[in-house]
Amino acid sequence: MSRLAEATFWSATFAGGLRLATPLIFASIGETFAQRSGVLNIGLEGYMIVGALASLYVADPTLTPIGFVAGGLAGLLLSALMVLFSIRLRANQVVVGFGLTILGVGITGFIFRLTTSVGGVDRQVPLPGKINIPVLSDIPWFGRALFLHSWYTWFAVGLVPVAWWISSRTIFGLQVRSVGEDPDAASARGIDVIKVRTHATLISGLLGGFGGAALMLGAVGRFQPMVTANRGFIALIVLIMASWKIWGAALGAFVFGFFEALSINLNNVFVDMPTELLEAIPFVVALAILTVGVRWSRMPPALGTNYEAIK
Amino acid sequence: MLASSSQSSLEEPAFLADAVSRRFGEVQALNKVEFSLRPGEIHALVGENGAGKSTLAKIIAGGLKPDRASMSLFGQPYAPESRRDGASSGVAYVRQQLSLVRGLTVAENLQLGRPGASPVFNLKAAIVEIDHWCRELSMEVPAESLVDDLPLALRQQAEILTAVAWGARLLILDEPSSSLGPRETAALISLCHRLRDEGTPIIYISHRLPELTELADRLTVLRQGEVVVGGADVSEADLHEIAEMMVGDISLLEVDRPNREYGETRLTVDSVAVHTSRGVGLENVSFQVRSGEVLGVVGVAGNGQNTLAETLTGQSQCVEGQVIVDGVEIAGKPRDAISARVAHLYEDRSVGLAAEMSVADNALARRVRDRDFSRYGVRLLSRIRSHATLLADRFQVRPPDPTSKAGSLSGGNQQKLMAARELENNPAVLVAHGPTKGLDPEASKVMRDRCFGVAEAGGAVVVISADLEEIIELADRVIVLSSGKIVDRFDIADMTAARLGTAMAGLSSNE
Amino acid sequence: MNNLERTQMPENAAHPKTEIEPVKGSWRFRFRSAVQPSSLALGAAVLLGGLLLLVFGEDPVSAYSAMIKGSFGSRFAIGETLARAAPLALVGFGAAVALRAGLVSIGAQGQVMTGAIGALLTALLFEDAPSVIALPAAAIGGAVFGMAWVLLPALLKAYFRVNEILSTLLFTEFAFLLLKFLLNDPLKPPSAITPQSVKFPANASLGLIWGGTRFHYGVLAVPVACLIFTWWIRSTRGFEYDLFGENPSLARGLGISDKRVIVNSLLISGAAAGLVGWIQTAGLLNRVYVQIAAELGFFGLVVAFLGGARPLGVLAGAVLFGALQSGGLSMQSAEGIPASLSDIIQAMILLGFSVRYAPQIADVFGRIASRARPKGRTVS
Amino acid sequence: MLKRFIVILTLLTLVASACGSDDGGGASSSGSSSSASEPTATAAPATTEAVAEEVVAPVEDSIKVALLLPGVKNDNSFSQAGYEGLIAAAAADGNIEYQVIEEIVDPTDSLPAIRDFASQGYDLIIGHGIEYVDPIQQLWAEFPDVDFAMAGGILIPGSVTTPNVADWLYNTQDMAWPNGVLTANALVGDTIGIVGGPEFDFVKGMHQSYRDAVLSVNPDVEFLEGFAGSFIDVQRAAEVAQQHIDQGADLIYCSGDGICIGAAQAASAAGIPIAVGFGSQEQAAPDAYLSATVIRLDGLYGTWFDQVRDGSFGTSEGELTFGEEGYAFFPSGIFNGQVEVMPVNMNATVETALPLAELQAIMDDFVASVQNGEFMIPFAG
Repeated sequence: MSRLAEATFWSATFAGGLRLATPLIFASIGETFAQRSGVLNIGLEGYMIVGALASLYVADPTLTPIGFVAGGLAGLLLSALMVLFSIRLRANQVVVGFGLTILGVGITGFIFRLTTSVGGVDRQVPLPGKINIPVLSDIPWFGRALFLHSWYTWFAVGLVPVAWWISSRTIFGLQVRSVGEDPDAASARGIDVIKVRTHATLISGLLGGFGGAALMLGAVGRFQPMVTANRGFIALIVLIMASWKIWGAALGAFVFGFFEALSINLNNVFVDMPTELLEAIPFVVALAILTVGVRWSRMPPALGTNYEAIK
Repeated sequence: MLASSSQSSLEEPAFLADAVSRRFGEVQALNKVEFSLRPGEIHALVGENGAGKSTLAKIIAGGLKPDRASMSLFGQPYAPESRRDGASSGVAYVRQQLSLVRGLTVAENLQLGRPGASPVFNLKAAIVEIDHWCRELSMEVPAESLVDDLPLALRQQAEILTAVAWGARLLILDEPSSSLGPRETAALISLCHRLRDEGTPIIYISHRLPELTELADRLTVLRQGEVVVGGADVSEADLHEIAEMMVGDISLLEVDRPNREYGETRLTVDSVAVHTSRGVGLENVSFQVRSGEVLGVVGVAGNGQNTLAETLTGQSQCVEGQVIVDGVEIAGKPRDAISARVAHLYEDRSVGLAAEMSVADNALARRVRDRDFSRYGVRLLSRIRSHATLLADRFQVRPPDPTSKAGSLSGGNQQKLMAARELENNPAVLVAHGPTKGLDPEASKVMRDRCFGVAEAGGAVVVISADLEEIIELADRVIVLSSGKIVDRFDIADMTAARLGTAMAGLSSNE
Repeated sequence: MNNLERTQMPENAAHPKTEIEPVKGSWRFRFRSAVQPSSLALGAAVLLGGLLLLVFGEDPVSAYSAMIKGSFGSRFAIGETLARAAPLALVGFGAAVALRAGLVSIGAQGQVMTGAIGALLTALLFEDAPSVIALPAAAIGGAVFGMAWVLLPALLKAYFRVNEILSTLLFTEFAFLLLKFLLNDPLKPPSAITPQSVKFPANASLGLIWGGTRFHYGVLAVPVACLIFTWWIRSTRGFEYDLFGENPSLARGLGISDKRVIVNSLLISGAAAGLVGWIQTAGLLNRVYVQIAAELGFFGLVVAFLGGARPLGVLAGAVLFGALQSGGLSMQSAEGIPASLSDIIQAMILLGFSVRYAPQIADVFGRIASRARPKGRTVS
Repeated sequence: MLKRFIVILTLLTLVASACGSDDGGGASSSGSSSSASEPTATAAPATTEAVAEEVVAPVEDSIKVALLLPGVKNDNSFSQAGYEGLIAAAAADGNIEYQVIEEIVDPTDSLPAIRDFASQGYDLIIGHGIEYVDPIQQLWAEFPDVDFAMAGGILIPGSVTTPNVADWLYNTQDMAWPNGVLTANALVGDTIGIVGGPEFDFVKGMHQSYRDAVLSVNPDVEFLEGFAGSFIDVQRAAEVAQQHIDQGADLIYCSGDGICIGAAQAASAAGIPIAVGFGSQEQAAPDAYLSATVIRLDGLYGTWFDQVRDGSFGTSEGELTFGEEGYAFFPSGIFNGQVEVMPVNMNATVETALPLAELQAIMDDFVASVQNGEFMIPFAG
């Protein structure tokens, strides 16, 4: 119990929350774009895992940013299938999303199998060093925990205002939201609904891929089948908590990460408590937020519907 | 006939349309219509439902292509390919059904789809711009509110603001006041004047004549796709005459009216008030309909007709008052209405029928739990089919194939199918909402006969319609609905086109 | 197609632009429009998969033959395919009831888990009772626990309009954590060191229909469920629910309570998923494992979609995926082809079908069934 | 036209693949080692009549072996141990045809997979993981001619061994205790962070053994313990290690699997040593990795191959016998060389209390003391 009174306990938990949230931030922000445009993108897990594999296989130990970009592109490529099947051919979004998750997991497992051998040296990248923010990270108690992170985390955190800016301060962002709100009205205002949805979905693919890449290059370093461990689905849940808001998604991702880190650490505080109970905390929080927040939560009304342009 | 404004203006017209024609299938919606708009004027376009006002407006805005037309805009030949094309030429079309995206703020809507806008959305600039126009036009549109959160009047203002800000040189307002209260309408009128004074000509489409006297400079009356009054000066026009012109010369004598005895009161609506989030509610509505009687409810669409239909069929709950059918209260429960044998011909067939389900299923939807058609909870398909065949025969639904999808039938046959479902067991009360809307003359006749049939069998019939011909043909008595209130009521014998037009246009109120 | 498309719609969605399909048409036309695209989808997926195999140095012919052998090539394979199709079909029927009422629940996964727990707990409760009591009790226990797991999402949807797709996804997570907790401690046999439950009591177990296969009596739940589902579609109540899914405004106008439809149809789907938990435990595995639900819940929903939410369509979809899964496994064991490749092929087939699926296929099956009247010859 | 062509082509492919099934089947098993080297010794002579028949039956000495792995064969861990054991034993035997199937975790899949192998005429099917116990228990009676080897059946109530079923179990305490001795001697500081996969009993048991071992050397050590929740969530495992480090861990012990890679990298970044329960993490953290334990199964598999050939499988003497039926049980431990303590990584650069060479000497002594029976590693329960 006394651990709970220690500042390091909380600072470490905070820092861990941020680390665990990093891939989720990428993925859930990308998904925010897709869902706000009306595309229910269940294939996120697929984008993440292809991103993870591609980032590792392209990454040169000295040039991990290239791997990171490659991860994003791999996610983008898979999301292009979502565009093709769901947006262009108007197939059911849920079915295609599941299909893409299975496809992503299958393809990565297959490539991994083909390219690795027992006893050989696996592909691996060293984890990135921590970027030290000079003055801030010297702050006693919290400095080390809050301001000493890899550049992936910084990138994710830095992406949040950028994504928010794009979503709310560019015409493209307005278009994305308008086609998820009311495709007919948007179309009447001269917006090409299909095109905007395509772009939004590709963004979610790119960011989902980045999420996988951040997980791979920033926290794991070596591929294993299913390495993303359902984080794509968690990102979907994060989005509900967030009421489809960019800041909310980032915050929701952090809340998830924080509670995950907390459940790790509480294990040493409440030794006899089943870990499942601790693991359930973030989901309970999500359900509570979902239920309480439904009044002012605004789901994109056109979410999950396919749109056909009328001539 | 009023003097048509033939005096040629020295100024070049802002917009000129010559011989605009457009056909929809059988219907000639516009026939060689001429229309001119001077710079700096408000030109009202009036006419009853289906006269072709909106068709003309859409053609001017670019949303609809005419079969034939020659148009010019500010002296340039004008042939828009699309709404966007029209918008970039400076023509802004503000519809009844607003085109703002409801989940975005006003400021965001201002920039969404704006031609030539920079890819960066500058919120501050948008707010400044909105404030500017608000001051300029004396509006109070909150820039950062979601459109969804705004009351209707503000939404409309926002839309007009957007149009003006986008650089509209010509504004078309399509029935802008139809769902506004008096105060909002006054605000709208002063807004229009301000716009006109700024030099933006306005084409103003409306039913409501009184506001036109304050608002418009000239008016054009359309009837059945043709111009009956072209560009008359409002200040010189006799509005009552105009109202009559709108309705046209309907001969009441021609109607062959079967003589019916009225029985006891079957439907009582007693000082009913209904509040609804969708559309206009009802206030203090009272009327009674006797057995064998047909009551017509007229009024401009969107004045509470939907709510009335829903209240009579138990789909809306009264806040005050009650609806009684044969002594039984219909307290906002559809099941009550069904068991009291209230039949409902929906205004919108896509609501009244399940288009993806079969004819047989649609024919039985009302009686699905009927013991005759199910045993142990299982529907007896063959019986249901033969029931549908029987009904299809009785109500002349073509083709009489019970297994085809309802949505595959023609409009008239869909209507007959809906009638078959609702009318098969001699309803106590029939609520017929636009029963012949969009039907050809023959199908219309069938539907009207059906309504008479209900009355003849002793039922009480309420016909809600914006189609005056239909009302005249069907109704024994008429009530006029405006903004959810009954503004006039009279026997059909007392009805004149002028009185009806006047009441509908809201010119006078007998109550 | 339109029906299902609309099920995707949130409450206040804008009018979806649904595909216009010809309603009327000759049998030949229907056949062409249904079978051709699906065989194309299947063909394209098979060809692409073959290409992939070739590229990576495997022999596509032997791989596919192993797949076919593993799905239909022997008594065991057929039993296996059916045993795998059964849970998919059951989940599919349940999901189809909800889909027809316009609801997409993706929580079957979690309901299968709780259904398994429920079946096991009930069976343990009736451990000393005769089979006649214990067996149905376990089934009911499974169904009830499956329903319990969807009750809260259903109420949240009916009364607060909380989106059911997302709330059921959350409840799947809860179910998984609950399952892990129970299997790590309370339900685990004392000596076991990995999470699994005690053995399912023999008196409540479902035996095998074909010895030497895994074709167990639980599979018989499928024809029963199929009959019930067919009955449901034929029933007055089912009709009302369909009407609600098809045209909620009309349904309301006819006095059909939307809250009741939402809650009940989700409960039905939960019961079906719970029964899957029961048959997997009592018939197939005899224990509850952490992976008891595998991906049945998700694939079951997919099957419901692909099958056009109709009995024969769902059955056909379930058999297709059952065959793919058991065939995919024997592709691995006979040819050493990694599991991931059979995943890829399954995903491609799924995507291929997603484009032009279902109602037409179901239509054709229905038509064929109604046309294939026995004419003095036996139909195998 | 094109469409029709594709349809026809597809149908042809399907038909062709259905017809050509038989030749495709057996030929291309992935790793058949066909070297004709003479088996070193014919195993113990047949004793019973029943077995004698089997000895006569084989046309040749080649036997077909199937191995089922719960994970991928290069997971650097449990599954890899099984795979490497098979490869090594097959190479030593020289006349083994084998097939390996990976990632069979789902109990729905494992039974048909095993059954598939059994009906394909495999002589020995090795289920390398506790998840295969139930299926094997269901199948052995149906395939009396096939021998089954299961892992951990002794832990599942009601499991039996029979003339065609043997059981094998590694001692978790043997996997954990050496690391405890090593790290207690290497520890600079007083806190050790323990990282586990899922919170399963056998994982917890390993952790307990580890703690006991550390405390037997240095009773003042404090522990932090955390779980990744599964064997796949590498990111969370890395985070567990990081949390321990942030809260003052001076050394990391990771009991797990492939998930330890993240823990190793975190330790490496923090400049503290790490020891691993399963498999080496030298590649991940050459500077911080100290040592690991591995399972060496080639000897056991070799024994089984011989037993399958001479028919003594499942009943051979010298093994523990349980219950009435006789329980053919093969425990694996340091004592019989099936659990091996890997040499201390001499390239490690992290600070240790004792020099690396000294640590190696301590470990050598420890292993010797276990192997010659001086020290009996206690069971942690």
